[in-house]
Amino acid sequence: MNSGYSPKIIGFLCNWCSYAGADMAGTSRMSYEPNIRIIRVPCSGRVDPILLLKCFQQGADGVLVSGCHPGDCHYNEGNYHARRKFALLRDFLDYLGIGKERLRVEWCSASEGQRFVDKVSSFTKEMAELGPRSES
Amino acid sequence: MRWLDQLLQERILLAPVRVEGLILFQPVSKVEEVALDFGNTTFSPKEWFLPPTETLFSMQRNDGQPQLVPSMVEKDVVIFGLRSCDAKGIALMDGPFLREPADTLYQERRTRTSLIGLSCRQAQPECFCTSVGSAPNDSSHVDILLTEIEDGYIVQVITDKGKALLPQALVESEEALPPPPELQAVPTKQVTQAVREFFNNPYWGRLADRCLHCNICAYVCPTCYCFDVRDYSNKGSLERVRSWDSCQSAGFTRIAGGYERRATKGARLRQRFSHKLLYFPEEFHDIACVGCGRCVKSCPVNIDIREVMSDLEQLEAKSGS
Amino acid sequence: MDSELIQQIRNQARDLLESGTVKGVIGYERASDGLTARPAFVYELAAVERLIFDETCTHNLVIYLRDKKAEKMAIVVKPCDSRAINLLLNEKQIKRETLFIIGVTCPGVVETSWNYKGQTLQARCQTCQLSKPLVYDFLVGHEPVEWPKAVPYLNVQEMENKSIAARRDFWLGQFERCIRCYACRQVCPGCYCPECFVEQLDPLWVGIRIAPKENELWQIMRAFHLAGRCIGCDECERVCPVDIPLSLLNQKLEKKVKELFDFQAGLSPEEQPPLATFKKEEKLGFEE
Amino acid sequence: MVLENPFIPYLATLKSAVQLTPDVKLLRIQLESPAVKASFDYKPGQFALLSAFGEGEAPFGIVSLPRRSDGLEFAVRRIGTVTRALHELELGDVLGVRGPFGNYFPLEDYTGKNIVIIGGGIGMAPLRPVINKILEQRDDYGNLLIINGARTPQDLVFAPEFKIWMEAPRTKLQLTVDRGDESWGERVALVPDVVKEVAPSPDNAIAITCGPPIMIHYTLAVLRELGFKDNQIVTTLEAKMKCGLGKCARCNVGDKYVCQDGPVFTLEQISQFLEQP
Repeated sequence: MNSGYSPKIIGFLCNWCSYAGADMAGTSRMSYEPNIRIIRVPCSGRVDPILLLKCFQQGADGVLVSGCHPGDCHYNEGNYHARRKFALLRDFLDYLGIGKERLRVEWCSASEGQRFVDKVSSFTKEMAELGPRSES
Repeated sequence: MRWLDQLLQERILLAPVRVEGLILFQPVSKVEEVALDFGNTTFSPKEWFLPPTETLFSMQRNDGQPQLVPSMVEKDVVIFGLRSCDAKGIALMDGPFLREPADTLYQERRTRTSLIGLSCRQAQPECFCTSVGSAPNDSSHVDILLTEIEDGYIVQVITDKGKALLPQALVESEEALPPPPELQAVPTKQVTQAVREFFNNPYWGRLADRCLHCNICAYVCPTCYCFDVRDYSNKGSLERVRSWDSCQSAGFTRIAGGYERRATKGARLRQRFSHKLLYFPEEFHDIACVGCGRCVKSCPVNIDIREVMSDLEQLEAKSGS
Repeated sequence: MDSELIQQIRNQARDLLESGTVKGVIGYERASDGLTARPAFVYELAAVERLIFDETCTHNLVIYLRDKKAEKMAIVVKPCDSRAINLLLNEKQIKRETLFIIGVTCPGVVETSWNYKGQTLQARCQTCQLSKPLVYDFLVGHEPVEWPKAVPYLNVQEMENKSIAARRDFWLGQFERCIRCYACRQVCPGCYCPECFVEQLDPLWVGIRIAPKENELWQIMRAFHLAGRCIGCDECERVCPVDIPLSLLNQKLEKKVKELFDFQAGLSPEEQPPLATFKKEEKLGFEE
Repeated sequence: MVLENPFIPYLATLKSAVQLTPDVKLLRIQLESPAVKASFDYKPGQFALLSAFGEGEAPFGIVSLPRRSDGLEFAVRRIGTVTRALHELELGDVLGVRGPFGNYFPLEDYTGKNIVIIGGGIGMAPLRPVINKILEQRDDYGNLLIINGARTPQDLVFAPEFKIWMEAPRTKLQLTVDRGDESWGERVALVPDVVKEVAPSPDNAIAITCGPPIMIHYTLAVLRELGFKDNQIVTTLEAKMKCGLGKCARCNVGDKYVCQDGPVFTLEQISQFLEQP
C-alpha cells in the first residue's frame, strides 16, 4: 500500500531453538527481509509483555516472539507459559486497537532455517500491507 | 462576552471546558466552548505554571561539543475563569518558585500570563476558603475579577495587566457587588503550633491507616508543587524532564542503596500536612491551603483536611488545658 | 441502613477486641459528608460504635491487610471482597490464621463519591452472583432471595464490536487524560509489588513523563498484570480522578481468561492461577 | 533571550578517576568555562549536583578543598543509576555540575576546640575536607580524633591518606570494620561501639558525624550518653533531592531543607523532626 514504507520489526528469539534456526538460515545463506532486528532471549517464556509494549512504544510496527515447538522447550515448560501469556496479550492488543496481527508468535526449531525465513518473510509482508501504526 | 472573543484573537485563552464529566482548563478557540456554570475545575490552574510534564533543557551537539539549550516559554496566555482560591494558590506557589534563584520557566509563565477571575456566587459543600485567608470574591491575586449578576458581569480591574486586557469601551461598572456566599468555618488558628507540637503523636499513623498513598490529593491541589526530574535520551539527543510527583508515593525519599527517610505511611502523610500547615507558613508566612476542597472531594478514602485541622486544634486545646 | 446488621458487626468487633483475639478491626464508618462511608480502623472498644454498614460501603478493605501483616486483624468483608482474600491467600500474601473475617451478606452497593450517594446499584453489583462471602469466620446479615439478572460483559462486547480504529481512538483518548496518580494501583488488592515496574529506575521501563505514550504503557501493563487475577471490585474505576473506564480493560481480560482457561480469580484459595499453569494439549490459536 | 536558569548545569570534563575502594571512585573534574571556574567558591561541607547526562542528577559532597587541588573532587560510590553512569565515564567525557549548594561546617567557630570526627563508609567523603582543613591550620584547633569505620578493610575510602592523618600533631585515627581479614590488625566493631569505647570527652569539644543513617542514629545516642550536648553534635545529612534550590520539596527534615538549610546541622536543629530508622 505504501511503497516507501518499510516496517520495523523486533524479533525475540529463544536461544535454544529459534535463534539457532535463524543462525541456520544465515549459515545456509538463505535470505530474508532485513526489517527484523533480533534479540536473543533464554526462552520465549522469559519475554515479559512489557518488553513487547516497550517496542511498540518506541516505534516498532510488529514484534515476533519465537520459541521452541511445544514439547521441546529447553526448560521443559517455558514456551507453554509463553503460549498462554501471548494468547491473552494478542487478544488484549486487539481490544486496545493496536491489533493482534502486530504480535506474532511462532515455534521454530534449530533445524528449521527455512521455516524461520518463511515466517519472517510472511510477517514482514503482512506488516508492510498493514502499514505504519497510526501514531508512530 | 464579545470582549472575550476579541481576546481570543490576540492571545491564547485557557478556560474551563467540559470534558467527559470533568472540567479542565484548556485552550479554547470559541467562547461557546467555555463552561461558565461550574463549581470549580477538576484540576487547579497550577497546571499551567507547573505543568504535569515539561522539558527543562535539552542537549545538542555542535561538532561533537555538547550544548545545553534551556526550554522557553513562547506564549502570552490569559487564564479565564479561575476562582479566587486558585488565584491565591498561584500566589502561594510564587513563594518557593520565585524566591532567588527563581525557577525560570515558572517565572516566565507568571510574567506572561494574565488572570481573569470569576468570583463564586455559590459555595460548594467542600469549600472553606474564608477559613484560610481568602474569600469567594477575593480579588487580591487576579488581574481582573468578574462577578456574575442577573444581566451580565460586574468587572473589577485590579492591575495594570488587567487594564491592558480591557478594550476602552468596556468601563468599570458602578453597580454594587452582590454579597458573597456564606461558607462553613474551619478552625485554623492554632494549627501550625499543633503540627509542631504533635509531630510524634500516634495521630498520624492512625490517620494514615486508611490512606491509599495515591497522588490524587497532591495533583489536584493548587499549592502542592513537588516534582521529579529525570533525563530522557534517545539516539544521541537528550532532554531533562520535570514531572509532578507527590510526597505520598513510596520511594519519594528513597536514596540509592535503599534508605528511605519517610518510610512509614504515617511519616508520609504527616509530611503532607506538616508541609502545608507548618513548614510552608514558617517560610512564607501563610498556610499552604486555599480552601478549594478539591482534596476533600476527590480523596477515595475521605482524608479530609478540614477534619485534620479540627483534630489538631482539638489536640492542642486538650494539651493546653 | 440495616441497624440489626450493624449491631451484629459492632458486637462481634467488641467481642474480638475485648478478648484480645485481634489487635484491631477494619470496617466502615461514616465519612465527613455525613452521607457515605469510609474505611475505619478500630483499636479501642470506645470506637466500636463508629462502625457502620450500608449501601455506600463500596471500599474493598482487603487492600489494608498488606500493611497489617504483623498482627491479627478482624476485617469486614463483602462477598465480592472475599474474592480478594482468596486471591491473596492463593498468592501467599496473607495468612488465614492472622485474619478474623466478619463476612457480610450484601444487597449491593451504590455509586458514591464524596457528598454523593447514587440511587442505582453499581454495575458490578448488577451481575454479582455471590450471596455471601466465599470465606469468613462469622457471618452477619441475611442471604438475598433474589439475584441480579443483568448480563455480564455487555460493555466489553460493545467495545469489541467497534472497529479497530475506533477502539484505538477511544483508548488513546482515555489514556491521554491519565495523570499517573496511581490511585488505581494503590486501591487494587492485586497490586502489592514492593516496587512497581512503573517506578522502577533500573531498568527504567516507563519514565516519569505524564504524557500519552508513558500513560498508555502504564495503563496497559497495569491491566495485564491483573490478567487472571482481577477480582472485579472495580475500585480502580471508582477512584480514578479523571474517570478512565478501567473496568472495561479488566473485564475484557477477565472475559477472555474465562473463555480460554475457564477460570475466574478469587473463587478458590487453591486453584492454580491461569498464567501460572498450562495444558500441554492446548493450542490457543497458534500454529505448531 | 537566554535567562540565567538555575536548572542548567555548568559543563565540566572528567580529568581523573581513581578507584578508592571496590565501589568508590574519586572523580576529579574541571569546569569548562574559565569564568565559572573562577567564581566557583566553596567550603568544606558544601555539595554539588552532578549530572550524568542521559541518566540524571544526584548530590555529592565536594571532597576537595578550594584552590588546593586542580578542579573539583568527588568520592562517588557506585550504588544507583546516576553513580553507575558516573563510574562509567571515561577521561575527557562531559558531565554537568550545579552548585555549590548548602551550608558548610562553621570551622571558624570550632577554633580552639577538640574535634571528634566519626565517619562510616562513604560518609567519610564530606568529612575529608574538614580533616584536611584542620590539618592545614593545625594550630587553630585542639585535639583531633578521627573514628573511621567501613564494612571491610578494602572499603575504607581514604586509606591512602591515613598515614598523613596519623602523623599529624595531636591527631588520633581509630579504624574499625564490620568484617576483618587476615591482614587486619585494627578493630572489628561497629562505629557507635567504638565511640563508646574510646569515649571522647565532651569538654570543649565538637563531634562531627556522617555515615549510613543507622550508624548516625546510634552514634548520636552514644554521643549524648557521653555527655555531648545537642549543640555540640554536628551531622551532615544525605537526602534525595531534585533541585538543590529548595523547590522540589523532597529533602526536608522537618522544617529544614537539606539542600538549603543543610546539609550540615547540629543535632539541636533537627532532633525534633528526626524519623526513626
